[in-house]
Amino acid sequence: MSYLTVQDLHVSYGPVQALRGVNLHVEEGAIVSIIGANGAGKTTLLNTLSGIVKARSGSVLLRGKPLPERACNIIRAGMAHVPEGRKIFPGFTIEENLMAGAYIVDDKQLVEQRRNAMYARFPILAERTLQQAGTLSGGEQQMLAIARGLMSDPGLLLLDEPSLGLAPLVVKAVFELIREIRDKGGKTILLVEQNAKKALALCDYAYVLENGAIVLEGKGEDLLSNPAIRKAYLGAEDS
Amino acid sequence: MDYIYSILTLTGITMIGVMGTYMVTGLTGQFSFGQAAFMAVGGYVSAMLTLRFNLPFPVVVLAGSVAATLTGLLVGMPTIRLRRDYISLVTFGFGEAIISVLNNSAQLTGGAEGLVGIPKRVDLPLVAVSVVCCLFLVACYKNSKFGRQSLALRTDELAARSMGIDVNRMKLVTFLFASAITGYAGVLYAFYSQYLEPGYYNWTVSAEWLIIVFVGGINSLTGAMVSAVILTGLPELLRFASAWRILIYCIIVLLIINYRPNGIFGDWEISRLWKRRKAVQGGRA
Amino acid sequence: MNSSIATPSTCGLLEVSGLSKSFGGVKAVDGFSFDAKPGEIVGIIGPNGAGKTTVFNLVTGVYTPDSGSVRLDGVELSGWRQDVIAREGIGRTFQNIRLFKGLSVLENVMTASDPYAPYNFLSAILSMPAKRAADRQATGQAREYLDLVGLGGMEEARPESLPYGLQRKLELARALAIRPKVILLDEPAAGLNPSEVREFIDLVRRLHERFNFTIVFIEHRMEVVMNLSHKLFVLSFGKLLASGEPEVVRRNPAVIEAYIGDEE
Amino acid sequence: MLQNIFFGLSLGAVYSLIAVGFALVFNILKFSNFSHGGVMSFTAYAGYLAYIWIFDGKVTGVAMFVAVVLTAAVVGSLTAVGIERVGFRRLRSNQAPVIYYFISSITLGILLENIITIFASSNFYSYPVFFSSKNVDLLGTSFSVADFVTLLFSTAALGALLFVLYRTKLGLAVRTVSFDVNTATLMGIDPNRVVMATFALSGALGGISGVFLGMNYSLYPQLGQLVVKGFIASVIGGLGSITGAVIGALLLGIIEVGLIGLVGSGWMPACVFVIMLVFLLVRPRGIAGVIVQEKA
Amino acid sequence: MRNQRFLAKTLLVIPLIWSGIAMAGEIVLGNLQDLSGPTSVLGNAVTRGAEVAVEKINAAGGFKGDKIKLITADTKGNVQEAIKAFTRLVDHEKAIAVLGPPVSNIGLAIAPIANEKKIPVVGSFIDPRVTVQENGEPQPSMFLIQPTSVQYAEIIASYANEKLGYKKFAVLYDQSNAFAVSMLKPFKAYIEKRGGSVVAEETYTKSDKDYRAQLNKIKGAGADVLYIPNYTQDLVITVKQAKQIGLNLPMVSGLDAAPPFASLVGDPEATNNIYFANNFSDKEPQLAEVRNAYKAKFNEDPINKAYLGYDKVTVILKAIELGGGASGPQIINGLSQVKDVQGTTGILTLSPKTHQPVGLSMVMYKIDNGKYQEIGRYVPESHK
Repeated sequence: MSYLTVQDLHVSYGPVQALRGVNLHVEEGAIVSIIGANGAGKTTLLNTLSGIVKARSGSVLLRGKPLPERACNIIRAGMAHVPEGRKIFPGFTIEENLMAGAYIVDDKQLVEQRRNAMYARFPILAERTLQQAGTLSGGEQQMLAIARGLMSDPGLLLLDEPSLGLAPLVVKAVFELIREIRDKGGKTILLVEQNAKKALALCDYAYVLENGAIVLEGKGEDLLSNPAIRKAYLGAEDS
Repeated sequence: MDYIYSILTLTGITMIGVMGTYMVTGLTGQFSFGQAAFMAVGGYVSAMLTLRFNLPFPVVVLAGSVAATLTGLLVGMPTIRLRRDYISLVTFGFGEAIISVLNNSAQLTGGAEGLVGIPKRVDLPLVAVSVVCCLFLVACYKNSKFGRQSLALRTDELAARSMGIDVNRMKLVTFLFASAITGYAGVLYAFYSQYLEPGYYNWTVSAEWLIIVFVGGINSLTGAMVSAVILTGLPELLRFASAWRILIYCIIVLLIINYRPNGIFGDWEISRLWKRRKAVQGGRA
Repeated sequence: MNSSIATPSTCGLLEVSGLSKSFGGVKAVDGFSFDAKPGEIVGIIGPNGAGKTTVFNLVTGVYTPDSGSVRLDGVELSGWRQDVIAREGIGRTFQNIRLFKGLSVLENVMTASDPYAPYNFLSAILSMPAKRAADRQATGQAREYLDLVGLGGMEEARPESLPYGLQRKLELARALAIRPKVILLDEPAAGLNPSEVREFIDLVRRLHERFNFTIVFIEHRMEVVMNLSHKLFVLSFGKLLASGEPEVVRRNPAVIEAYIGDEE
Repeated sequence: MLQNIFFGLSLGAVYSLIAVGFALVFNILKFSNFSHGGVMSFTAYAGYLAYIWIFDGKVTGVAMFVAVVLTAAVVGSLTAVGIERVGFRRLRSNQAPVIYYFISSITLGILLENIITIFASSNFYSYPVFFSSKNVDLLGTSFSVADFVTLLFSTAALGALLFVLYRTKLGLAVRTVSFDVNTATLMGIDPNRVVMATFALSGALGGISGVFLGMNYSLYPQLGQLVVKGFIASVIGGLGSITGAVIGALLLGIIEVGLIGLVGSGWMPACVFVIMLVFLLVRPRGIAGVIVQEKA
Repeated sequence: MRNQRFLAKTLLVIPLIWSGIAMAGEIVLGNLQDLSGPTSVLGNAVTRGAEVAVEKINAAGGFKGDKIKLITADTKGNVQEAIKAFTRLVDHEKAIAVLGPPVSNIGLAIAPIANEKKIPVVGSFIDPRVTVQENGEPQPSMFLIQPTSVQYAEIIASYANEKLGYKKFAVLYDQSNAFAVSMLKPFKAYIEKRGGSVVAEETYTKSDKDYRAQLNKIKGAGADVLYIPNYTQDLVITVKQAKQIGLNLPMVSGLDAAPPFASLVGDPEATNNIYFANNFSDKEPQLAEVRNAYKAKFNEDPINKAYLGYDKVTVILKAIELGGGASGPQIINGLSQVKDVQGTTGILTLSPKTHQPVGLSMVMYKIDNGKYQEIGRYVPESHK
């Protein structure tokens, strides 16, 4: 069964059409990536899924059910969103950031358990639980953002450009982490990436977004060798 | 009829005072929380010059406005670059400081007991002419390069800078002009009421002027003037409701802020009617 | 292939070298250099977050560079105030259109010439002949610019009521009106639909032919980049990754990797 | 000297309760909430009415004090929540510029003050004496029990607030929203409820301040205009910062008292203005600005 | 736009409809009071006192058959509002006389208009400038029915100096309060003329709520007594804080120390050894009726301003009788002839030269351990 189904999604910012009829499916347990150039509408798509941006038309079904109306309830339906630019709370400690991620969980023991699990998985965070998050390096902040996203134990994790502004070695670590979250954590992952090759190599299935519309889709490894990808990024070969 | 005259006169003076607030808040987006203090400066300086040196009226009018402008320079120079909340604090503090100085220099100003014996030099015709003249000056200012640059920096300081606009200088110029106009309102008030007291100029008056500007329309001189007339007139109309009238006044203001978020007039100006007609005629020609 | 664009002369008009800026320990721009000759159209491209807009902000004085120099016509501009730099002759547009909402379309363009308007405060408040003449002239010029970009007849409209594509054009007209030597366009085609993009490319060409100024632009729409630029600079992680002719640059493996990412 | 510092501190303690209530709302909605003054006046009278109508004859002394303070805190919360509903909810959904919030808050402040004037002003009122009026001498300074209680209670209230802000989920939500509404929403936090909770907290503090003001200065409708001291303190402290507001308030208290000794009370407001001006020029972000900068 | 125009028109039309037209057989008295501003407590008390008077007269068939109509207008404690309100009362409501406010600033502001319109204002504005011009001529339309600040301050000073024997005075007053300031200068002048001295002079302003620093300075100044001519809410703070810092001076004050002051403080130890002068004596028989009527109507004890409100009505009606008619000039004429009229606050005689009461004594009280003790009427030798 399709875990997440997006049908004919249209979004406008005032007069600007940001998404023009996007359709996509995410199977349970899959890593699906959406790739595309700057400004193609990738972030808008994720923001619409998590309710921050209101769609003009179209439908989004999570496990066959429509998403809650209000943005703040969407995480309760089992979908967590790690936003672009990480958006960790810089004045909070690492611990507090994780607590914010577990805001919807009322069971204190459960929260503690998950927190400990995060520290186990991210030893770098465990070392400085009381450090202000703003003082972390970019890669560490990304780890924290992902850990925060996992604190609500979502079925589906939306990741927006996790590689943004990170050095290649760190990017590699982040992608390994994503795979691990799926393999060991059993999460379904929808990944928005600019780093197309990395994303395609990682994912099971991918969509290419251009000017707010899906122009291409297919299995990750199939797209990896498709020359049209290059076109999507660097323009037409022949013009 | 005297009743109507006195209301019209005082409304006219308020209108001129509000023009100052309009310029600072409506044009440059600063938040003047002590605009009434400039009225105090204008009023007291002109009144004291008259009482002590018996200078002719036109001279003291000029002196009052100039004094208010200089005070504006003193306050504005160091602070105009601060961000909005700080400007409100500084102008607020300035207003309180002026009041304390007036209270504390009783030999000169009469202190809290007030200054009496100011001759009556202002009547409705003079105020009416003043309103028209000031309105002309302010409208011209708004319609000149100064007004355009002020409005530009109000909506977007960064973009304004990138157009080559010297933002701080423009804010200061507008602030000074506003001080001068408000100072003039102070002079008119002094020579109409024949009595001055420091307590009159406290921050609640400045706050009331801000309310007037916002109810009129965030960015409309026309709106500010209409709302000055309505909101100073409204309490008069509500006098029959005595104690309830401020309550009603507040509720009306709240309704406008909530349900007409750009104020009554938004950024509409009466001059647009005229402009449009001209454009239509131009089109035909 | 870009034969319609006037050939640039040889000496540099805008010369930026070794530009660096960090925010809270993160190096946003790291020793970036580029230059543009008079009449040249230069594109700056690079992946998201590479620091392109920061470069513009450094050149126009929004931020002060930590190090490096920005020279216009041989005059060092780094460290100068934003409005002074603008008056020296660098105009710009913004990624998220920043028009003056309180002003009409015409007045938006007029603000560009207002800092130079030859009348003083007194003429302004008394609406003296000097002021009226100057304003009339400024109005005339502004109308010309509006006509040029295709906004003639919309002088009295409010900018926020215009369709998006026209807002972009208005921003362009406003930047033109400061009569810049160099004009910086930050993602000028963002949010435009394909036909608008083609129209926009034509418009820029037309304007360039007429004024022959230098254009530096940031863009991710390759159609625009390839059609307009004489020269490309690729920015990645705040550093210059490659530069040169567009066709050459886009075949550069390092550039492709920066954009599309590396494989295992 | 020591005595004067003590006067300054205890005055600052009164200011700090006001300033913190003020700063809380700024923290979330980024505007100076002048309706806080109205809340203080309103609750001061509400506490008095509670004393007259409910508690009189049932409890006395400290118990009465606690009963009155709690009532006022509850009424303050409700009033502030009501204010948010009437004055700011619509503005928020319209995404109105901050300036409108400010205007709305001033109007609401005037409104509340006026309601009191209509219903309660042809006589003066005052709270009963809650504590022994004996003086306590300590280290060469003398202070009253009421003073001591004020200080103690302010500290306790601020402590409780800090506890709520830094140790509870609600506090976490408040701080999260203050940083970024969208990201907070992604965490499952309902911004509307957080804003309401913030107003409730701020109102509770307003209620407590109201009772203190009423207790120390007797009751009259303009009591709440002391909110301007909170305004000054929180700007000096660094807008929106809770600790900054406390420091700013204590500093303001000490400066005011110090200036009375130095230049005399007549020139004090003018001197406060000059000091404020110089301070803002030297440190435009306020005292807590350092922390804000480090965040960036 | 159409809506707005309609709104504007409606707003302009309303006042015309709302024209107050005096009915035949009706005497309209204006009552200009601060109902919503900083001194609203005083203004409301005057209003209620006046209402009691009017109700009583109307219940007894009116004044010579004419019903009395009291129209109250709010000044918001603001002089500009007061000017508007005053002209409205006179022009619009056709008031033939106006009960003035207990606030001198407003008296000063409306004096020129009242003179011009020849409408008498009977008030309790104690600043002598309200009733006497700088050239020594009386303000033609302004009348005062209680001692001026000079008389008042001298009564207190004389009592403190001559009866109580104090020589060294400290003063603490609200510099932004015209009442307090006007009570200060004549006090100092009187004391210094009699060989006394002011050894400490401290001030505060309206927004200050902590006077301990000032009181502490006074503590070290070696004064015999502290003079505090301030509003009630300030006096409450003063005595509480004086006690806190251990300042044990006797104090003298104006009528703001009258009830409910001591009960507001609620601390007998803090309200000890305080002398003050009030307008009326609770023991005097003429008061009882008014007090009972007031209590019955409003369910609270009248404060002294309420009695003054009552007396303002009494004096105006007396003046109509004396002046021979109910027009402004006739009442003004009558007011100058007011002699030995029994008011609740004393026997009133108004001087035609100053429009101020002559030889009006005040009632001295002492507060001992929170208890009020009436000492008796007092008037200094120099006033007789």
